[in-house]
Amino acid sequence: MSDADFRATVRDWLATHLTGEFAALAGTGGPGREHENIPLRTAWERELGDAGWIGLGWPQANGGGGASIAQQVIFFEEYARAGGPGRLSHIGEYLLAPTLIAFGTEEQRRRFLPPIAAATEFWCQGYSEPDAGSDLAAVQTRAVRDGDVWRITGQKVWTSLAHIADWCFVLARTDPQAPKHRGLSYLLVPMDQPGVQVRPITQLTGSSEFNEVFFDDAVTAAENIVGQPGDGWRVATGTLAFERGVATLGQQLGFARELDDVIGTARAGGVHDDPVWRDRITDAWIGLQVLRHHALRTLGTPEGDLPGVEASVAKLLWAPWHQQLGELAMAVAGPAATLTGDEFSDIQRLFLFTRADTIYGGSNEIQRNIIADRLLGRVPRG
Amino acid sequence: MSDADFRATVRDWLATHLTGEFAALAGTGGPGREHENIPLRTAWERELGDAGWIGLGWPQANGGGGASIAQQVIFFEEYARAGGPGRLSHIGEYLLAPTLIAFGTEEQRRRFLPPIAAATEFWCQGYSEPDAGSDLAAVQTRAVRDGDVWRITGQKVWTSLAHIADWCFVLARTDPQAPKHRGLSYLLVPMDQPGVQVRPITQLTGSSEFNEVFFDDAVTAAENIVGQPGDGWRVATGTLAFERGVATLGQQLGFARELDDVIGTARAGGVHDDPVWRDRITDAWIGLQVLRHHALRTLGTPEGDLPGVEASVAKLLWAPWHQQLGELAMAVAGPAATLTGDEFSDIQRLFLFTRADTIYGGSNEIQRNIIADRLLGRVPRG
Amino acid sequence: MEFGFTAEQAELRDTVRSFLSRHATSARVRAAEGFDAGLWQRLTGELGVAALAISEEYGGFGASEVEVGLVLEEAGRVLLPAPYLATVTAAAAVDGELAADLLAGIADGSTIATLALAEPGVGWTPESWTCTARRSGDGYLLDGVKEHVLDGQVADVAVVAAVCDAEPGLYAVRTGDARRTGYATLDPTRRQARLEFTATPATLVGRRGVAHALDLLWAALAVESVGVARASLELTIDYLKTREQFGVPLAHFQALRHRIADLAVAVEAATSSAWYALRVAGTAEFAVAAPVAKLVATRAAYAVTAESIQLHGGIGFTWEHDAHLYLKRATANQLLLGDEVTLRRLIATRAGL
Amino acid sequence: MEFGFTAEQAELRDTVRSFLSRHATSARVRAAEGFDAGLWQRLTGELGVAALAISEEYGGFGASEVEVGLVLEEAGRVLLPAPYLATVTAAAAVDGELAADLLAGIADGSTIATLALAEPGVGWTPESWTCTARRSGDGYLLDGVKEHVLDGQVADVAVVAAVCDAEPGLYAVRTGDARRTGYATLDPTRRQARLEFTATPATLVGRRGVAHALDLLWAALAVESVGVARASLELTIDYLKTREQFGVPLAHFQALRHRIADLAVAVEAATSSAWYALRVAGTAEFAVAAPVAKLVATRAAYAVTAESIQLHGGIGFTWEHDAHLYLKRATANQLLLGDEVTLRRLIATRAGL
Repeated sequence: MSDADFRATVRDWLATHLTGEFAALAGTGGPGREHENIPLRTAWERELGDAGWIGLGWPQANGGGGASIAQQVIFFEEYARAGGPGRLSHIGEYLLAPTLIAFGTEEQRRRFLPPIAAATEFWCQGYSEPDAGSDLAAVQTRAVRDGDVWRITGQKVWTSLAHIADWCFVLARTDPQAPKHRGLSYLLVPMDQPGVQVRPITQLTGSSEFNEVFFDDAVTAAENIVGQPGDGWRVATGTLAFERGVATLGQQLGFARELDDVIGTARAGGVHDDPVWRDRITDAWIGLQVLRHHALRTLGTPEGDLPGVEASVAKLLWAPWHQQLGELAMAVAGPAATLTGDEFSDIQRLFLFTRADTIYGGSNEIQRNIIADRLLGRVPRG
Repeated sequence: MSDADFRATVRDWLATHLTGEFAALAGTGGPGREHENIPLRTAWERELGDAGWIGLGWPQANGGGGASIAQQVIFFEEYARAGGPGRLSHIGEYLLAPTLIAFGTEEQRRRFLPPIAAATEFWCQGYSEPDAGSDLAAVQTRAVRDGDVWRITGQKVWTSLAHIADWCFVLARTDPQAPKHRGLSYLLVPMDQPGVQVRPITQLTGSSEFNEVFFDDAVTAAENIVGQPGDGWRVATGTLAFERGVATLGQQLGFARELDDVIGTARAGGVHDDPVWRDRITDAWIGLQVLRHHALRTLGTPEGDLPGVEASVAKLLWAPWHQQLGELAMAVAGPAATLTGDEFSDIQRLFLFTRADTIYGGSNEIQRNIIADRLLGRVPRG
Repeated sequence: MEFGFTAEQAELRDTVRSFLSRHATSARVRAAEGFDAGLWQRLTGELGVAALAISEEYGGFGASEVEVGLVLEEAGRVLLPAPYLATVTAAAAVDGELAADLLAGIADGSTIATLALAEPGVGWTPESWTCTARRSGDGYLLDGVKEHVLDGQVADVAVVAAVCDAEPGLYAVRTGDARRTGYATLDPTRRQARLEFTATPATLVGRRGVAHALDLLWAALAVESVGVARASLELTIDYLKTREQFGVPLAHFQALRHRIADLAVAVEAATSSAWYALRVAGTAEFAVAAPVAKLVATRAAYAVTAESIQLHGGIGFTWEHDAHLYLKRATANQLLLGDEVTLRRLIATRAGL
Repeated sequence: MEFGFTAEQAELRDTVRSFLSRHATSARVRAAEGFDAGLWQRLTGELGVAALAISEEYGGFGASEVEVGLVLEEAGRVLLPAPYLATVTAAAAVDGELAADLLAGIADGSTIATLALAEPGVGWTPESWTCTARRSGDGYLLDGVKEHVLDGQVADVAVVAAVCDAEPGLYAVRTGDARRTGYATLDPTRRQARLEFTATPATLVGRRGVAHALDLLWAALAVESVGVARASLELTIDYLKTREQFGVPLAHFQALRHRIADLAVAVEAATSSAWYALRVAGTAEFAVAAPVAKLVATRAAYAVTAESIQLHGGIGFTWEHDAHLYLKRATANQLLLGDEVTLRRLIATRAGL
């Protein structure tokens, strides 16, 4: 199928399916609004899954669509253009699935990929911990092998969508004696069991997308480990790298829509006629072009290559840009941005929520450490 | 005398003395131009000394003018307004003299202060070393007591005016066994001896204000030590603090003149009509107001108080501001700033020379270390 | 110019700080929803802080802007949910001989006042304000709408900028006589209100004009923002000293140390500019020093409070931690009363750049 | 869109880098005063780099902008004192069928060319340019003055933007026929000249107009600036690894490590934008991508080279160290061909913001 035909197919499908009850979903569920409207969004994910849109870029051998990068980009573009809601299955689709494809066993792929593609099982990510901050190697959650199962005890934070997830991929320490990077394992843990408790964190926005997850002697079957015991760091770092990639371009379409809103606000407030504000808005627009140029260039790296510092570069490009967009949005809105109705406005939500962009998923500081380690050699921390 | 009368006195004196052969000095000898016109500027210093303007702020008991801070500021303002040339005696007047007044013996004050006030002896500062960078505690120049003299061997850099100086105050290690901060001593060393060699450093401007100074078994009399052996760190840190103070306000008058030139360039090039450039120029102007507000506030600290981190705060305010002024100046001048005549223009010199502002006299990084030590406690470096 | 504090002034600061640290606790600030009446009563009653700069003939202590500034900075430190800034700027903006009753009420703590300057859509551009006053018997009648009135939901009296016979002036109105709409605000520790006047009875209380009132608000907001910045920086420093990562306290990491140093420098500069403005409040320089202080101090407070959340990491993003309260106050202080671009343009004009 | 390099392209880069590292040494670059004729001869002769993108029918290799970009980036790395950027942008700006001789001369290395666009006082604002061409027999006569002509002091042919009968176009002039004034420059590794034309004989070589020529220069300068930034960053990293302070290598200090990381991110972004522009050189997107690349890449190069001096400390401020040569090239690249504010305004217009 030509790219143009593919685009037409996607567009037609969205036009005919994002209708009826689903029409109400348009524009919901994005960053800062991930808690909204879960039941209807779950139904929508099933709709996507039935049509084969989930796992579009996975190899066909793994039950995926085998779509080219260009086609995946087209899907994101059209999805964004149609105002498709924030995704619930993306953690499984973009983080776990590539990990299983790269590091998992054939049995694991057969067990876990189809329910992701069908949106019958959702996933969450169990990396960050309260006392580890952004430092994965400091993970303290422990897992011990007990016959046919792993028993897991510990606490995770920043766990988005944990309250709806069926499974969690957990980084846990299985060998307390080993050096910090060596003693970790990557476990797949079912959420629906007495040993797992999810507690929402009330954020500075007053809403709760992120959760704390408590594992208290939670269990998972012995075979639910990705890679060997002790491989956890390598597998998890690989997964972090997958966070970028095609999904980045989809994210950028969301950014573009936000920037359009900022420009709209500037026009409505008359600020856009002011050359100084226009200069700043243009600089933000240029920053977004750079994000796109960068995503396109790094997408060109060969398949199967597990990038190291490029994920950190990408994060240090988009997170501060997005945060500054939030600040620009408030400035452009002016004093009106200090007033709220019953809830925060989109601009206020953008501003407040982007404070987290530079913290979660590896803070700016951690990303700089990673890049510096590559360029200047590793040194002791502190 | 009222401040107004004092101002009139200064102004009259300058009007009647900065004339004749000295008229040619107006505007010369500033930062980046310290190498210019030494013989005539030496004569001018004598003229200032004869009139009692050097040491204006020293206590009268030490042969100074005992002038109030307000009067000292007035002197600087009028000196700048009259276009007085860059000073040659300021290292003795503002760095050594306050050190001797605070830490020296009565004999030392009697021996060294009068020739500074008369401009018959010039001083230079022997702190920085090639392998110590901005880290005074890493000073490697050694001094050993040998009967009635100290014998000094080592190398100093960033030594401005060394080629005209009669004396150098040198930080040297006198106890290699002691902890790094403890084994230093503060010595007064005559420059005119076989053991002292001065080599100008050619800077990126192509000119040479700064020098390397080589001490090869140089000698000074045993009594030419300020404080006790091992006190050098405390005495030298005290002297660094004196670099700010009233002299800061004088420096700011120079900055104001430079900013005026930038605004003049902007007006001439039409850039000043552009709201975006006007916004930036205004921000630079505001930055200069802040420097002034800050200098006035910190001047209010009691006499005799040896400020610790306030010198670092002041340096981190003025040095980056000045450096950014250099960048703004180039931007405002536009492509014309890429062309030179036989020598660099004032704007190019400002731009190039301000690269050093954030390095010498304690780099930005060192100043941040000092402030962080105060706020967060000392920790091992590196 | 004198920048030091007298022993009495230092004692005042210590008293206020000690009082607020005991009573304006985080829990109480959060519960107050912008106004803690009990706290306000004790501050104005026991401590008499509203009376400080009011002349003795109206029942005040006859102290200066400096004393008020000390309290404002302390108020900023705890995000005081009480109309101190609003009341003292209103008091400073009026002419004593026209507003003796108002000042006496403020001094004895019975009257909460606030300045009502901005108008919907045009913000802090006095030339665009359209509120009018007209004579009626001994007094005046006011028509128009004022927006972003600080603590307008609890103020008894609003001092309103209005034009009468082409002459701008300040008019006191009982807020009970106006139509008042309280807003929820981004910064939950200081509310705002809209006031609408329809032939509302008013008294002329200020002839010095609205520009001076705006200058006063700028300077007060600057000093308050210094307090916000200092408290947020201290909170962050304490956190870095106690929180460990990679097995050592965060305070050991040079990259974080240097950022703290840069923030401390910004706070020092803001302190200098804010207090400079207060010290020249009675001179012609004030017209430039006040907007400079507002710009510099609110920028520093924003930088500190935003970086505070980053340096706190995840915990700084939670509702339960106070970091976001500081960020929200700093953000509001920056957005209210004129953004940076507007202020720079005004400064350039006033300074003849 | 393809962003990778073919094996042949990677080999070309290696060849050029290896050649330049051996021959374009610091000593030789410093001695060249902006033009090393021997180096240029070998680059165009042995390596044939000027012929890369020229079509085979004019004696070139028929390669693409990508190959030229690879060489430009390498040229930037060593601050090549030779008119490569000038010559290849001139070659790319002309229409083959009008300029066959010129292209053949460039391809065989016998002709140095350069674009002459800017005019005194008005810089890179095509609407303000006043240079005119008029028909005379088979050819044209040119009148006007061009400023900031890169490598104009050594170019054989200038490709000049001029207006003929209200129609802007590009005209080739033998620089020997013009009045030429060479300048000393802030960046000693690339000189500029002023060219004055008084009824100077000229040939029409381009109808695509001057905007495209400017876009080409922007994109080329962007890619070259990436090379400047990368080399300067590597120089700095090497220094931090070897230089010790407080008894440990500077590379151990986290504050410096984080700044290196931020610079590396800026260089990566600049690389992406510069190469994106090259990849879309034949499309409508180029009109926006080229000025974006110029802005982003020269900004990154300035940031890196300025910080390089800071991170080198005292030694970076000396004449003998190369750090200042990189700073001067980066500064010139940023100031030439339109400052940030002008570029942003133009980008906003072209992008319809």
